[in-house]
Amino acid sequence: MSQLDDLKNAIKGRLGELECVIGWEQGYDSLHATPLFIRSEADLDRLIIGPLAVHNLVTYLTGFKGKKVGVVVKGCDSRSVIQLLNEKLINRDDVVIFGLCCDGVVSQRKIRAALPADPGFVESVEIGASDLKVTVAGQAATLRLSDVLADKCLICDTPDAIVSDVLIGTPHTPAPAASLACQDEFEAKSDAEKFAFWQETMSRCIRCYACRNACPMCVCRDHCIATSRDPLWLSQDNSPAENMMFQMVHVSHLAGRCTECGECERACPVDIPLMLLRRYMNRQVKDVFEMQAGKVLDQTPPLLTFKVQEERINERGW
Amino acid sequence: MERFITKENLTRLAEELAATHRVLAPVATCGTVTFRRFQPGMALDLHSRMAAVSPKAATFPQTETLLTVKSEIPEKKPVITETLPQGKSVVIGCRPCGARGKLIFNPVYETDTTKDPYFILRRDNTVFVSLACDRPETTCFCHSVGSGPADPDGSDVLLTLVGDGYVARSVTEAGEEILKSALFADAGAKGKEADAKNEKAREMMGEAHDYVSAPAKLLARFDDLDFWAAQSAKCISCGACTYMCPTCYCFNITDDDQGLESRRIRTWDNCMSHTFTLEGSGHNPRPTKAHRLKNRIGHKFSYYPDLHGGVMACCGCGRCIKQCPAGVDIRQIVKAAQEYSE
Amino acid sequence: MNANPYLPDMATIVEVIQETHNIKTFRVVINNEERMKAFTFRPGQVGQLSVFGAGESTFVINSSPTRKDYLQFSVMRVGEVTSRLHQLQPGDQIGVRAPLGNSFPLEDLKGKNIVFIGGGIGMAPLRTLFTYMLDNRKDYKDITLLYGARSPADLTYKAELPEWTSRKDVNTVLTIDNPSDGWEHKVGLIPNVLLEINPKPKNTVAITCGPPIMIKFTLQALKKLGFEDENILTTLEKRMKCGVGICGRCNIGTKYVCMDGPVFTYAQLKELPSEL
Amino acid sequence: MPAQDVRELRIVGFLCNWCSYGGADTAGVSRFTQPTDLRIIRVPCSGRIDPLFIVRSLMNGADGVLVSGCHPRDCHYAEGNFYARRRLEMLKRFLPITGIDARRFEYTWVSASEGQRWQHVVTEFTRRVHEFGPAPTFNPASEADWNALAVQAGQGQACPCHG
Repeated sequence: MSQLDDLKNAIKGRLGELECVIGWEQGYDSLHATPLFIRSEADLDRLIIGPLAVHNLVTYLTGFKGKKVGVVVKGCDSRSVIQLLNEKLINRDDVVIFGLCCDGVVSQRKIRAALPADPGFVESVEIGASDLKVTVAGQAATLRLSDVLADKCLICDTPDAIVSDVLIGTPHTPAPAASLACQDEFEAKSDAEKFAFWQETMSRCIRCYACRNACPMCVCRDHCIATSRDPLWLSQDNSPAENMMFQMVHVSHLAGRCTECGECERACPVDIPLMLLRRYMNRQVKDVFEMQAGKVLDQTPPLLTFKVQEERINERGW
Repeated sequence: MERFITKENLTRLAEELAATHRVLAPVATCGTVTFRRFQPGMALDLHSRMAAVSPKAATFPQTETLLTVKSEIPEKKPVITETLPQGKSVVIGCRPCGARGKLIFNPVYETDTTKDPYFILRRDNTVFVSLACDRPETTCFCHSVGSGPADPDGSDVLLTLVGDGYVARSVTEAGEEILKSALFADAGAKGKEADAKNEKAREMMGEAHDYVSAPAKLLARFDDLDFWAAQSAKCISCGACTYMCPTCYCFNITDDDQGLESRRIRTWDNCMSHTFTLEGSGHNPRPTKAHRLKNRIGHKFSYYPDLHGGVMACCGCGRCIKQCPAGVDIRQIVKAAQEYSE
Repeated sequence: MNANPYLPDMATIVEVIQETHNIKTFRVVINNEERMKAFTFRPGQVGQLSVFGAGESTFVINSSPTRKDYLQFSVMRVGEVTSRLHQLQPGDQIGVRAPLGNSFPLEDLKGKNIVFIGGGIGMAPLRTLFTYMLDNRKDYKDITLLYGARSPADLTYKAELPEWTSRKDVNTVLTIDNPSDGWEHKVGLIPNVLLEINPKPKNTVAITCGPPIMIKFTLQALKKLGFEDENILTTLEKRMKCGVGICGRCNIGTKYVCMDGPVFTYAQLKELPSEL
Repeated sequence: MPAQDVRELRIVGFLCNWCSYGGADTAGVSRFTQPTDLRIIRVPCSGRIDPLFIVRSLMNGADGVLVSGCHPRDCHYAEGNFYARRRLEMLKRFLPITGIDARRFEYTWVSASEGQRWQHVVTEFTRRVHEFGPAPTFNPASEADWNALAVQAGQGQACPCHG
């Protein structure tokens, strides 16, 4: 039986006790998936998994407070579950986790760049074991999956769900790259270059807050300080400085909590490379506190605790 | 008037106009295409993909300063200065759907009793040079909302790609002025080719969906919160759809305080945001994303057409579908309401 | 109003009255004398007050058009703008955009019995019409005012209450939710007191404003008393920005509270989708 | 820096009420000469300082931000500065990715009795900020700068930053 059939059977067995199970189905065209809220066995027919199932569905969990739901997670998504559990933002008894052993998901941006025409003109998609056959605007193209994998998959060391009630598929032995070339390249730039980069990039931000709302760890939702007038952290003015300020708010509030699922960057309608900021902050957290968010259950987020003697913080004796 | 302009000369034209106008044109950065203030030396990107954000900022900027207030010390007498928009603008290379967006604004921003001077000034001083689409994307549905891939409504000049350039047709007098530039040549027989292309693009769109029953059917679902909860389940309640929409015209007004000077600014607002209708008392008539999505879709496909002669407040560009982080499809939701049976 | 609908008139606060612990009444005069002199409005209409640097909020004009020395607004301190407003003193400058919205159907009310039912700050919009009617007393038949608040301290317009309760040509009934020392008027929730007063629906219009929960039960009481939907008036409140029907947030379906309202009959409300 | 020599810069100081504010006071009472660029904001505890106070200051045009609290283990509220230390360290380490010079921000510990130390800290930090000069503004300052930004934006599809 295929991984999808196994998953469907597993969900079928638990559906009765659940408000719904959150998975994926095909979206508005054959190249895009969209979240699916499975409430009946009939809905199960639409369930899909695979490289197009990009969304981190854990984002929806906090919206079901007090109800028992199921969620299908990839390895990276399961880190978000762990982090939410660690912060007591969801109740373990209220979630049934259908974990996947994931072979990676695509980056729609890389697909867009690799196709001979805009993916908006897609006619058909065939998903193979190691490639995608796409017909777009009458032209056929074969994309190697490894070429269009999301950045997060290239450095992924948790392809299999690390917390689950049911684990579907064959576990992997991950062999992640040590770092991403794009990240290294950017970090090597001078302060002035980086500053100019963000000025330019933030001038195309429209502050739609898709990055925030797609984030599984942004649990304040309707009560975000970004939209508060009192205290006033941000002006409504859509200037680069205010837009950047919001990103600083987002990164700060995610310090030691970001599970690097990449949803903020994926959600951005104007393709702002937000993960440059997130990955950098996460590395600082790892260097100083020797931990990564969402990897270990029952771990306190580093900024909610302290040590009297911090081994890795220089006390700056001046 | 019908003329022809090569791709190269179109860039030249943009450069020429940039001397006297604020030119907005699609420009590629970081794998995305957005409308930018065009400067000589920049490359136009009319074809790689439709701009992520619509060109509505040309007539309705994301931030518009309505007035500035200066407080004089010690009398504390504030002096108000009205800051009406100045100068002329040209949008080059938007799609017909993008240019059409402002038509939806008209009956709201300019009525017998109320005239919004900021929008009206910008609208009357902006020329839209649109490019007809040669094939539909999977998210396009302009033909279902009374438009089409070569719809001239809202544009001043309509370009159609033919060979290494564009057949340019003026739609308005302002457009005719643009075509007087020496950069344009005689279109010759290319006009016929353009017609054939536009016709073919229209055919490729397939059958249009009929939205005539949508206003009544959506209203019938108003109190059915279960329906809206199901339709909004995957929505993450962000503002990507509203901010990229050519027709979404709702705004916020806030004061930006800088000591003795403050600016009253009008900014794009988003009906999917909790604060949109949050009242001072803490009461919110639209407390959940289900309520808010209901209003967003109701406004476009029910309330607006009811008030304004059946015209949908949508130009079918599909940005809200394509750019939605969760893949919410407005077409499906309206259809679900239309096909709903008790 | 200016040709630019967003441009406020500068105005001076001439008097501030502390009504309750969180409600102040501001009396305001537009600086431009001619514009102040020419200023006309109808009871029920609202205005936008600006505290520059903080923003704008909507309040009903609660002075009567028959008393033209100033415009009066009562403001409950709940948010950013109202907090800043509460800090202002006589002589301070604010911006005014008014009048906005529709008004009470004065012509239709002539020759009718009127029952006012106000709760808490909901008395503000009623005060306009009430004082207008006192100034044109002969045009109306019996006038009843039922005004309730949580406690005596929460009653606004205390300076006017003695006049209102002592006048022979109106029947003023005051009520508070719970008994309080020294309170000489009624005790009880507004809808219950209304049933007790038992106004006759014939040739009578009921006009009510107050918190949503009070409105809900008051409407039920009025129906019980036999009032027709067309003869019940209320005024609504929504978050507003432009005040001229453009910014798109105060709508209930196709109706914009800033343009089609704030005054609605119960019959009209029933026609609207339920989103209050 | 004395105001007569060079133009003063805008340096914002967040000082805890119990130690560093006292330390600054001690320095003043003892008449230790200090540069005048620092504008002090007194907070109850370094633990009260949201790192975003610092970011907001920098984004609003501060040329430098100095935070000072009680020495670790000496917090008036027992552990406020332990939390502060973690937060401030994270911010300090994070700033480089934004292109904001991290040396424009510094945090340190000064007790109420350390007037001399306060003098040293504030003099050193002010000298350092003066070395860098005024901070660049994030929003382009002029129409020409905005135009330059637009040209920079038009560099085409090639972008090394993400996939």
